[in-house]
Amino acid sequence: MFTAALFAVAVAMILCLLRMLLGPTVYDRILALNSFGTKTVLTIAIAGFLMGRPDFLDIALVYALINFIGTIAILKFFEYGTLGDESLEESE
Amino acid sequence: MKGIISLFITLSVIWLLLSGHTNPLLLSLGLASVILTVIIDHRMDVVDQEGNRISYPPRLITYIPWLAWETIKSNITVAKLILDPKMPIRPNIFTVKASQPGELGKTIYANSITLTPGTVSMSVDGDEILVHAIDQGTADDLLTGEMDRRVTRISGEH
Amino acid sequence: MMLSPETAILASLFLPLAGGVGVLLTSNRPNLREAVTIVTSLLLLISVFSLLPTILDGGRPAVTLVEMLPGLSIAFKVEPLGMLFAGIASLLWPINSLYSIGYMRANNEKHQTRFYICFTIALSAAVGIAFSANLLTLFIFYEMLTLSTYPLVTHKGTDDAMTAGRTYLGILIGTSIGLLMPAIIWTWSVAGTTDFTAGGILDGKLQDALLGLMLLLYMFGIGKAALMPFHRWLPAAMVAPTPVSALLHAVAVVKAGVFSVVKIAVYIFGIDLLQAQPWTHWLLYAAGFTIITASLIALRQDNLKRRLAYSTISQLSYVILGVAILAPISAMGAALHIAAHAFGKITLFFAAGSIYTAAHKTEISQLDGIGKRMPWTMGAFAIGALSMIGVPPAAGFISKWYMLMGAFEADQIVAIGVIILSTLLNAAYFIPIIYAAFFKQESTESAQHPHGEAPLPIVLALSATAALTLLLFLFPQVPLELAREVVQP
Amino acid sequence: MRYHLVLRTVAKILIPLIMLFAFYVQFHGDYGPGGGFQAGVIFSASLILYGLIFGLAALKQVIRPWVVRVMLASGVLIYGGVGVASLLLGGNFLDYGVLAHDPVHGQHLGILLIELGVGITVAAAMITIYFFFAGRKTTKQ
Amino acid sequence: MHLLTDTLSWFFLLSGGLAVMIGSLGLLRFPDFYTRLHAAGITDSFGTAAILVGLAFQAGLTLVTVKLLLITVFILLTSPTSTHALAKSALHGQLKPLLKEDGGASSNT
Amino acid sequence: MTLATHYPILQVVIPLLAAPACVLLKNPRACWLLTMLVMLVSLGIAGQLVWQTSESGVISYAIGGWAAPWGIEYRVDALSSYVLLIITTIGALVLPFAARSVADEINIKMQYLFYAAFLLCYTGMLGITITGDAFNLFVFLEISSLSSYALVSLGKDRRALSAAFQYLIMGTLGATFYLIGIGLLYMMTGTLNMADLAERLPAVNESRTVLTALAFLTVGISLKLALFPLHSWLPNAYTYAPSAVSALLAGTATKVAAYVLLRVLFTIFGVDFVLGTMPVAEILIILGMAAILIGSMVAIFQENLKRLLAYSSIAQIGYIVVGISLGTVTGLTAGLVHLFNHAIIKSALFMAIGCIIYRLNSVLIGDIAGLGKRMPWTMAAFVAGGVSLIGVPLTAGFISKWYLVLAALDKGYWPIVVVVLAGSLMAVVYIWRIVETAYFKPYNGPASISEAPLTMLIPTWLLIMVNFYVGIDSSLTAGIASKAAAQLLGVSP
Amino acid sequence: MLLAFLVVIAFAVIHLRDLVAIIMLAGLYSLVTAIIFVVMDAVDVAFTEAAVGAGISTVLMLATLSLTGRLRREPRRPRALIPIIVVILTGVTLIYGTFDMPHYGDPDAPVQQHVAPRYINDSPNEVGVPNMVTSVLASYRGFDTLGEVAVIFTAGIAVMVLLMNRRRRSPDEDKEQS
Amino acid sequence: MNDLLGLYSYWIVIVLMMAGFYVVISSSNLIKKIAGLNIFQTSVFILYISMGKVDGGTAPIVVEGSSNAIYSNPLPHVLILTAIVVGVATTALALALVVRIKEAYGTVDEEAISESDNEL
Repeated sequence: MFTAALFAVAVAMILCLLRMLLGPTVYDRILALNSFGTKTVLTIAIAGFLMGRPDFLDIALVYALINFIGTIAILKFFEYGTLGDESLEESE
Repeated sequence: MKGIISLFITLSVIWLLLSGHTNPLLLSLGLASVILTVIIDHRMDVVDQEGNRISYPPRLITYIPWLAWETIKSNITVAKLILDPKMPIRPNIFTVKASQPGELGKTIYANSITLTPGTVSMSVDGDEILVHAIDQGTADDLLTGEMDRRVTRISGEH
Repeated sequence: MMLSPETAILASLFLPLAGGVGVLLTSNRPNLREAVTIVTSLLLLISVFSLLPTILDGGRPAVTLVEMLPGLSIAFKVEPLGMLFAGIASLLWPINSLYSIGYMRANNEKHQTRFYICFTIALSAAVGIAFSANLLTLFIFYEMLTLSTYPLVTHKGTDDAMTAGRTYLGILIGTSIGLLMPAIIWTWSVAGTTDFTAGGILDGKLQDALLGLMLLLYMFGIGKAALMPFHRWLPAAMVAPTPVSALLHAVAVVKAGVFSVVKIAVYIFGIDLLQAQPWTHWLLYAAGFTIITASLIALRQDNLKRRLAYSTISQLSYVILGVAILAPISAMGAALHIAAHAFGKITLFFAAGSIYTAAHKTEISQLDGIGKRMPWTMGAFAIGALSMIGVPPAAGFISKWYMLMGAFEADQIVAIGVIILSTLLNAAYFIPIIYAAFFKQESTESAQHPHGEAPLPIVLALSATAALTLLLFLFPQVPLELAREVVQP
Repeated sequence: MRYHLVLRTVAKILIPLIMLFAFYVQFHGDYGPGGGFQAGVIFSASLILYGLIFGLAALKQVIRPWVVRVMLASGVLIYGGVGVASLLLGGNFLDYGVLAHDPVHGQHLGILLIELGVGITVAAAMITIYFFFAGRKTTKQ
Repeated sequence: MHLLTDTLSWFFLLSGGLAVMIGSLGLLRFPDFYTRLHAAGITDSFGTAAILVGLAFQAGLTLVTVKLLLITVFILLTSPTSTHALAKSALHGQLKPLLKEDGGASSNT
Repeated sequence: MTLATHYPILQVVIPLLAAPACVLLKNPRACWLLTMLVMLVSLGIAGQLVWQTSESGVISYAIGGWAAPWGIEYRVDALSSYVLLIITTIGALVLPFAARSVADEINIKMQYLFYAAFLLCYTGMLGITITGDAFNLFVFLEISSLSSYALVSLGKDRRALSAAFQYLIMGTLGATFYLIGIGLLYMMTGTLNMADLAERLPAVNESRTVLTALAFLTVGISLKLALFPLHSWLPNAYTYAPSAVSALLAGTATKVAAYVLLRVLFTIFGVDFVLGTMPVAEILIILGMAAILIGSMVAIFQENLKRLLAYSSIAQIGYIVVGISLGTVTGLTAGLVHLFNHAIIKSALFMAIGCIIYRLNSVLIGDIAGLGKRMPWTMAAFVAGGVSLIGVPLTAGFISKWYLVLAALDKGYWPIVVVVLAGSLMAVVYIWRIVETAYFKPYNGPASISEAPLTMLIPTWLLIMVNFYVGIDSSLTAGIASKAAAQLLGVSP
Repeated sequence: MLLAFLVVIAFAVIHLRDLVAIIMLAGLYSLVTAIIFVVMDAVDVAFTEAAVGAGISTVLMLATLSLTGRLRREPRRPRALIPIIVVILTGVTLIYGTFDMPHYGDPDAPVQQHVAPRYINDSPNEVGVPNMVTSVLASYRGFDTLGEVAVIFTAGIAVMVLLMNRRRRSPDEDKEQS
Repeated sequence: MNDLLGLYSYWIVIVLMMAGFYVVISSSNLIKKIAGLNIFQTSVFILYISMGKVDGGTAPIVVEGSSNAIYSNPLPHVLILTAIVVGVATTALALALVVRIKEAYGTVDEEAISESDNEL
């Protein structure tokens, strides 16, 4: 059962990876990356159960979190070209 | 002050749930952690002049199941679109009105729109939310305004 | 004498250096500075000669300064040959100092302080070479001599001087590190010591070709001996002020070279070993070749100092030849020739400098009739030249005589031929100068620039050396005694 | 990104949670995966998130650069201090066994303390790095 | 009881897996960025929640469940936010959406 | 438990903890004082360790109280105490020098960071030297590397940045190779402790994995060592770094890498294996000889003094490697003696150059014309160092070359002798160029140039004095070195 | 399977020109690596790799990119030959080295037989911490960890050194000195 | 054959390592180089971790209750934790350097940098 779910997620990951590689725009890539991250969370959660050690969920949680921050960072980079203060950028 | 207390309580509960250890050492460390977090959060509030958002509109309980159901429904709709070899999508963009008074409400509304596949909120501008819909059908569901009403109801006067 | 031999050794080494410091301290007051130089040179003379009686009595005082590695030390040991060399150098230094003062002042040379300091260091190095007890010490002072004379060579600071300085340094350092150093290391690894030992240390350690190779390394490694093809530095060094050429490139430096050659041949290889090994006989031919070739080149030089330089090259090879003949008596001749050539050649250089100072002439073709204006100078020049050729009553005769005797004794036809031929060549390049100076008419151009004799210090100095040349012929006992001690310990 | 309403609101909810989670990871490294290093990273991540959304200047008001600097140094000092303390108490360097009467208890205490040191330094280092990267102006192409 | 939770867990896991797969397929198939957002939404919303809930049923009432729910909440909170931010950013970045007038099947952007 | 038993750990921990203290202090002067104090204490401890090892042999210190293969062990033997002495000596002498030069070259606001990084770099090198654990070595290697990248980048010229980056890439690759090598060894033996590794390796000596590990370790360390042809990072890094950094790095960084090479080749693998099974030694000898020739050759043509010295360093590293790879006690002694001597010489030379920079703000050969008059002491120090680099007797350089040549002759490798002498000859050329310019060319710089301040001159001259001292009386260095060499090879001294 | 993912990503990195894509792929690489770590029982490592490789590194790279611009110049000449030779040489050496390695997961490998059993069997009693990684990290090899902290500290200092000054100062940086 | 099967995962890891290595030494863009370095190092980490794995083992965190669980070797994990930290420290430093290089040279391309260095 876990295996089946794992398999499904894995297939999904391949598809995501493809989208990631294909692009064509950066936003597509970011989307794929974000989606991939979510699937990674799932994979780890399921893998933990599969291996009988469900207490690894902390990792999954960290993933979810990092994934979010990473995406925000990338977006901020694209929208403003800086990760610091936008105002700094504008004042120049 | 009220915000701080509610944050404190929330965090303490979450700590206990996460930790699962009840020896004095970890409990006291937990208390310290919670207090530190609250302090830092409070500093942030002072800096950005926004209150913290942890609060409990009581009617959230009724909203979530409804939202879940809506999500499942639209999931199926979009899944059909994906699996349809012809892919009969008709993407369009429109605005809906967000009648919630507070920012939290608008956020919940915007996220709810996004959470239900088929519609994605693209921008929140004052009272208006710009929405991208994949299909006329999903757009129409949103345009009925039911979601808006429900969110307004739960978010109250915050 | 009140000095103990050991103290005298150290004193001889450090006196010049102390004098150098003194010169540095008095650099602002030329008179005082030069007085310091003179006093130092005299003190050195005393301390070196205080060793002479001990040596003649058969004493061999020794001092070990430091031991860097087990069996590898800086040590000194005075033996007759070293005594001879040190004696010559220290004897000529006061005279040269006198000369320098006259020369440098008259020509308004710059950097005089540096000049005198380097001189003191060079002298110290020369004494160090003379007294060294092992190859390493020899090497160190050898290098010290090279480095300390470099500033003297490039004294003028012109581009020409710098280029010449590079040639000078390049050949001397190159040969010493590239050839001499490996030879020393090789010796050490073969014999386990580098001490100069009577009878040599290599006997039974190396055979045939390897021994020949070792000798090759040594002989060419000592670039200061100016064995062809490593002779170019000597003419190059002639850009230096004349006192430098005189004391260093007629006496200290080049003699350090041939002295080392003799010392290595005698104390590292041992005459007997060299005699027994056919592989080492090439040296004779190399020396002979150098003598003849250098003489031929000297013939074609118009610049006086350059001619003298090539003459020096050729004369140096006499010493090597004397060793290479491999007869004890010729080795004695070689040792004696170190002294004879020193006195003779320094006289010649003094004369050249004197001419330059007084008449600003450097070319031989300009010297017509100069003997009338500068009788003392040219008289001394004539004595020096006779000594070079080997004509009595000059000292060169005795040394050549001994060499010739040795050559006959050893049946070295080649050597005999070389000596005779070169004597003719020597005559061929010196006699015309003397002839022109005394018997030719002054050119009109020169006549328009009348000049007299050089300044008094110069004249005094060159007269003294000329006199020494003659004296050495008349009283050769002391050097002969020392030379005999070398070959018959 | 201040005017980005949704982001701002959600971030305000998330930041305390992330921070608390960081503390949880810090103190539960004994029982599950995690420890000082991961906690430090997560903690700094929460602050970086704040910086991303509310701007660097705001973040620097929340947590002053000198505080970060002191944290950066004090983490190492705490760690080293534990080592020196154990040395002074008669053990070898970093021998936590001597920190308490019972060696196992001492080990526990020692690990807790050094993990704290690790966490503080890592968090401070990450924030420092973010400060300096984000605080630099863009160059013109 | 055991059977019931197992069955429920089965159901959620499988449907979640299915949703994730379909969503990713959509991610690949849809013609332009904005439409792909919707496809990703399937994965993020239903797929994730379903799988995590399915796992929660397996775990029973333990700390694990709490953590699972925490993750679920977290993802449900963050993923629409990032999607929204993405869309906004893309709009800001002058990426023109493909609208129905353009017809669906042509290649993107 | 007296304090003396803790010397090994204190040696590393004191500077390590001083670094954050510097960050807290922030005042440049206070930082300098603290750093100076630490350096002196370190020097004292290193001296103590040398003494202790000579008294009682190998000192082992179990950190955390965990016995060796399980915990991390600090292990001080003759070799490591010798290298510790080198590092601490250089450190203690570079720092007084640094005070002025740093104040001159580095923004006052960053000086406390400079001292912290300096201390970390120093700590890293001490840690590498003292540790008995292969992985711990990697950690400290990175500490010293990272801080030295930062230190190099502090140079004024913008090329300092690209130099630091190049250094970083090469250094990290080297460290990663080292990591791979250690990983493979760990895989085959299950341990990371060097002594334990040495014990367990013979059992799996035949395996291809171990051979690969040897190859990777050697390449990785060679990168750090800047052994030809992996030297490309070194000239730039040394050239553009601030003078105090150049002096420290030139004196110590490559020396420590050489030490690591020794440890890996002789302690971990053992001389029989390294010399017997694979042509590692042969390859290293050839590379070392190439380094000597090419490094010296390139140095001749440099116009920038620091660059010239950097290339000379490459050549000198060649000498060290050749000595080490001979695998005999004499050869190893030669390598070790040169380790010390070159450290002293190069630091002194770079400090002399630091003096020149301080006054002249230039390091081009053309600009030092006639400087011998203006800055007599500085230039005299430079010449003295240069003479030692050539290997003139009575200087330290001579002793090491002498040993090296002897070792080569012992084995009958006469080409080495030729190369060594050729290298010396080329050294003459490049040193002479400087001497000639400084002393025999007219001065044409600004009129205000005078001698460097005493705080910079005295440390420089102290090093020069040490240089002459060990050149005249080599019993100290050669004594320890030969003991260390014998210990390393497992021969009774 | 997962490794295959990595191979694809790695080669994509070689091929791509867009720096942003490269950075994102590098992040992805870390993500997948972390999954592999979980599968290989290295949860702590996975935790760290997730936080660092996918999180911090990516953010840092983006920050750099935001300061340097994402345009990547086309290399004029692919100077590929020497690198390829070097890489192949290294790779072949490594593969040569694998032939005598213990198999993946082999419980009899030396790694499992020496040193490690002590950690596994005794650390719960000796150190009293259930997570063996923590007890090894903090106690048995605590000194490594001190070194690790020092490395991070160094990195912090190095970044400060590098990015502190040298440019026109903004008011913001002034405040920071307080 | 069985032998080879037991090793194939190592080979893939080696291929990965070499891919990263290739990026480092062949790319002229500094940022890409750093990315390559990350990949290279990460692959080395995988190599390490894979040696600690035991068939049928579980993560080295004591499972309460069961005393006969097989645990994987915790030591490589510890080592790699340290190595990861070192890696990220290196990356941060390298990136800071790149920023400065960009400011000083106006480019992050290695060839362009060496070109403008040579002009001086």
